Amino acid sequence: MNTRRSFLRRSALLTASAASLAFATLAAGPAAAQAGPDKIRIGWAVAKTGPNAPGVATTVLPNYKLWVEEINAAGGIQLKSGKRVPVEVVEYDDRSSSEEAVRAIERLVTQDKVDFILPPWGTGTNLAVGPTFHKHGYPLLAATAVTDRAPDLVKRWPNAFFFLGTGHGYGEALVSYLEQERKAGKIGTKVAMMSVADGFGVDLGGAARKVVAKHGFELVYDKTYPVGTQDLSPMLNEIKALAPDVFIAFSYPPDTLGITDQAKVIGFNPKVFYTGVGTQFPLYKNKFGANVDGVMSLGGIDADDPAVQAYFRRHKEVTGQEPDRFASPIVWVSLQMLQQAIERVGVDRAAVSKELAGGTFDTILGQVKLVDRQWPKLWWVGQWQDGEFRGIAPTDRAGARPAVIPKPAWKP
Amino acid sequence: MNALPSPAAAGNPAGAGRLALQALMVAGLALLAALPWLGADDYLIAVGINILQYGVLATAWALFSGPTRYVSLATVAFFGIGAYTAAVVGETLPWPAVLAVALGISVVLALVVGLATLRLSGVHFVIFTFGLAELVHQLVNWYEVNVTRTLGRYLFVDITQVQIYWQLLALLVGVLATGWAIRRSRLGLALQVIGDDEVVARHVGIDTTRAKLLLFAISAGFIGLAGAVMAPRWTYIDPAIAFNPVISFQVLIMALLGGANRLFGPLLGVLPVAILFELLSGSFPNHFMILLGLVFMAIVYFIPNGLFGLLQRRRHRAGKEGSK
Amino acid sequence: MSAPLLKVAGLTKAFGGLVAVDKLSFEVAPGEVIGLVGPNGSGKTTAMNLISGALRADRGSIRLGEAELVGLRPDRIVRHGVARTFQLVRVLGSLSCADNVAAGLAFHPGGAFGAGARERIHALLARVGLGGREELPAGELTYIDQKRLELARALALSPRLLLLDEWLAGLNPTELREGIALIRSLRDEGLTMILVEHVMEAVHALCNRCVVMNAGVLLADGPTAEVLRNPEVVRAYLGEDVETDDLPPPRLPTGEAATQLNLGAGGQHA
Amino acid sequence: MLIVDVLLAGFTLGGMYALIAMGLTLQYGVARIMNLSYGEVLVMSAFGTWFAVTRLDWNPVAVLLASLPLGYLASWLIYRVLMMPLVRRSGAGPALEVDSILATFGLLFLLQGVLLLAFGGNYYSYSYLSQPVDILGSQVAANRLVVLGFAAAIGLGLYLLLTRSRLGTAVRAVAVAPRFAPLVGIDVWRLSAIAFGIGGALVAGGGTLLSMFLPFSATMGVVFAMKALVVVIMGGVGNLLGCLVAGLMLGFAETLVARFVDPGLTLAVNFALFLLVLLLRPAGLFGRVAR
Repeated sequence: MNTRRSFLRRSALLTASAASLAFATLAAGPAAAQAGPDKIRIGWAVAKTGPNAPGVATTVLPNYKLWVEEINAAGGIQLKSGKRVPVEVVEYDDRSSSEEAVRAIERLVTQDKVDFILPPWGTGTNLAVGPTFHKHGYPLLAATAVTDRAPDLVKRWPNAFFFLGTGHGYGEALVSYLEQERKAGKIGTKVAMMSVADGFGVDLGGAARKVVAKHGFELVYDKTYPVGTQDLSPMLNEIKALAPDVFIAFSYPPDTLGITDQAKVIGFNPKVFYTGVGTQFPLYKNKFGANVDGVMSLGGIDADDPAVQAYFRRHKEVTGQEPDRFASPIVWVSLQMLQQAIERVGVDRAAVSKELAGGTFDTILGQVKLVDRQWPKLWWVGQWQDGEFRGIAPTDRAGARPAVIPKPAWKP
Repeated sequence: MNALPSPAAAGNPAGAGRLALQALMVAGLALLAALPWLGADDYLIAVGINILQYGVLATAWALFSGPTRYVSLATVAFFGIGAYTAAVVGETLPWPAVLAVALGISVVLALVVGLATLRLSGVHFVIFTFGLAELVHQLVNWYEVNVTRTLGRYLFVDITQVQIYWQLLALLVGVLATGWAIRRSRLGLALQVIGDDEVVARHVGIDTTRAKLLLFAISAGFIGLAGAVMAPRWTYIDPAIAFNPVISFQVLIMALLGGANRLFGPLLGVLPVAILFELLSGSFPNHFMILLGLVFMAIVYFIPNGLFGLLQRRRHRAGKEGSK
Repeated sequence: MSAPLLKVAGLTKAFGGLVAVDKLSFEVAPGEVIGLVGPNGSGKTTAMNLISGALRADRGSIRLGEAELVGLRPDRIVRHGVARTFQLVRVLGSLSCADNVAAGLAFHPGGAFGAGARERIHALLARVGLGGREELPAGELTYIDQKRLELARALALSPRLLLLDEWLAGLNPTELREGIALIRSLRDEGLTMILVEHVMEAVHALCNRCVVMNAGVLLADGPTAEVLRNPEVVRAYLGEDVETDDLPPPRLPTGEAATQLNLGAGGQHA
Repeated sequence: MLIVDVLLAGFTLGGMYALIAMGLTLQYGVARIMNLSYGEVLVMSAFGTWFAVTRLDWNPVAVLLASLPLGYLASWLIYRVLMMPLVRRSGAGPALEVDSILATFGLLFLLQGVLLLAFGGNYYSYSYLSQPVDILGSQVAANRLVVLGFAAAIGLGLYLLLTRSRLGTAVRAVAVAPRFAPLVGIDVWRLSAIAFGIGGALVAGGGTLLSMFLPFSATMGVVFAMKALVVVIMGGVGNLLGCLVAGLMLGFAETLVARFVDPGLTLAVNFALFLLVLLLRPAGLFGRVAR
């Protein structure tokens, strides 16, 4: 109790001095004005139900839980004052609806008066809640949004941070990487591409389509399919008949599984076999076992890095499941950054945003410094090798592995 | 809804009650409109938007489906069209023009679809309208992917949350006023007759197709407008967000719960469901679905005729006891 | 005989292989009340459905005055002045008695709606003996009163021709007397009617002429007393049953009517 | 080659659609319950199968033998306990439709909530017989053939049950004329419960079969329920042959369009086909006009 009283007095002093700063950050809630809170309230509204639930359950929620667990196990976030303050969680289900998500964020801000809000899953939802985060001055660490508009959006929303790159980035990087392999004589020029008719597939497919010819490839198949298509075998049969050197599917998790399954069944084994979201999921490896070797996708990780391994281990210990090898580590990095920013500047949201934008952070993926509030150092292409999904491009990045091309044959 | 003054208005004790009710409604409306100035915080406005949105949708839905008993799941087709229209032209046209375009497209679609489908009945119509909404979703999707080559549109317009709230409130007043007027018109009587017995309707000289079509279009127009009004709230709109079939189901459930055959019935369903959703999802984010399911079933088993029916029976009973 | 009000010529309707009405021709003069009689399944109700537009004729013509009715929708035919009741009574059960009549008044050129209709609604209800029941839901009326209400609704259409399909069936002797008196008063006002009727007492009392059908074809057409003595007509009535029309089975109403399983006036189909 | 590809794909997809719709057509056609929680039962069975296969090392075919009777029992209970009060209250009149929509909507939430609690929102999948089988030069996954075979067997068994047994005759009588069935001594409610149960057995079997070749998640039930509803309505309510034909039509339409037109239009074509059929035949392919 004694310590508490002195602490209160100190915080009152700090409050007074902070008040002069506070008027600059009108949007910051009352909690932010206290420099030394007893706890930090963290809120999130993510899809526990509806079509987005699988994405949340794979990539987002386990990381959030792990983060809270680790912080509180250590006694809390250590503020500048040296005091450790635990985090307290308020969570909602956005039911995979943009409208529910917006309202839940309003609720977290105005009713629950949380100090920070962790973002929802997916491009659409992150963009839907963007204006609300912006209005109330909360930093939005969009770690699962892939949008070509990210460079514009950071200008519009000064508290928004984009970690997962643009569709354009992935599409173009993939093709220009493949050009290197073509020039090395490992693959021919025929590319077959299929993409899911959703923001993700359209962005990545569109980017790839634009640059295919420039990099000396020929697009022999280029079709989209609707979300929720249950049988992709007609497309794959047709593609197999075209005998492409490179097969690219910008697909979603259930399709990724279906495509791989069907390719294996009909013995479609191009030199480069690339599938979309879901390839990096633990589920993928569990289902296909050794057959995953050689499959490419977006994302990846330097799995030999001890920090990454430690993260994998902790994730599995605490949540009972392995993280995916694409967005999971990035979500984790964003959380590490948020924690470090709070440790450095406290719970003042404007200061935290500023720190996130300009600071350098020590994460499981090394030193991270955002550029224009976006993270440029992504793994654009990865490949399953020896039971791990490893980054292969950009090839000059530390930890990049040479790709295995051609892909090994499917095993029965 | 009667050609004759209804019994309640004819000077018996309930007539005074109705007058009081009307006064109360006007007062309530004024209060709702002033809410943003009375220090309601953003969350309260957000909840208000949610309730108003479903209020407009459910009331508009019941305009058509209540009297005709054609259960439509096409709500989201029109809602999505409205939202998508706003996303397409929202940054280029002035806002009233955006609303007009959304209204126009919804009404035209409703007329075309209505001509083809209103001869279906019962569950066939239900599933047909569900299929219709999905078809519209798929076609918009295909068009965006293959023609415009971008999926997902960004809508940045300077419309604040409070402005959306007011627009929805105006829309709700509009849809209620329309419903009120229809109920007092020949069209209203025609629909009641159609809902009771379509064969008889034709044999008393009602052009049933025209009546149904007209109402379907009016209902669709309001739903489309609601979609357009809501669109700026989400910044990013893709077909999956605009044409989320959950909206159709939620509207259906709310309207049925409240009582689709009364003008204020759907509203009566919207309030508890929306508030219930809000309370449950806040207090029990992990058991939300289970609790919601249980509450739903409890409603079906214990409040069989909709909340409006329940209230009416209460009043009935009270009236009877009073006269003893 | 003056120019006929209704002129049916060569009217034919088949359901699949069964010809329910076969080249039927007859005329009805203005102010005339004719009985359309015949055994069950002889095509009487089908003929009524054809005239009122519930069914569409395969061939033939139905002229009301100058207007050709074949091919018109029921709501158009109503506007030409044809009203009907249904064999199995069809009141609008969820609406009040007043609204049932209002429905008859509102949708034709000579009709009325709203305040202007009130007096006529009261008058029509009083006329059929339902005065004072304006606000009672029609579904709560007895079967007989529902029939009265249906008649009031048909009269609200201000018809030139009224089709009554077994309107007097199932009444007790007192009710029957009242019913006959009611129809007679309509006749006395000059309303043209076709009665499909099995109650011979009523046919004798109301109709000066009868058209007899059997197995879809016209069997006899002439003064009532004469026609009903016709040996062929007698044989048709007493002889073997003819198969029933291939009409959709009726919706079963509640109450006593549930035992009436003969043909209906067309179900919910278009 | 191409033809065999298309035929195989069309049959497996269409057969799957028909299979998941058959149970629903019984539940809706006979028991008059518009069961919105249908898809949840399907997904529950898929999860049960996943559990038995991956944790208890059962063979999926053995699971199928268990899921059929379990599905029957569970659905029979749902009908007796949950639906019976509604049926009694409405006297099987039009109110039953609204009531059953609302009640099964609640049940949908309840079941999905339980699934989410137990399994979370993740995708689940296991591998079973995903080896290629060569048929006339076309490769098809063995698991799909197994599914197709069982779907055909179950469909045929059901057809025989309905046409060759006393029970089946009674069930059909209830489907065609629920109000007249009591006149010939049929206990409509008991039969409705049985039909609802058989429908449940079919959907549980369908869930097990589906899990053999499709990934699934707790939130996917609605997708299947809606697909099943479309097939049921398109084929004509209560008509098994209609289910089969409508399912195959949709399956083939999807396959043909994917192969020869544009895969992006598969779902659009499916719904367009459905709408077209309803416009031409308002009661579905094999349905009688509502009377």
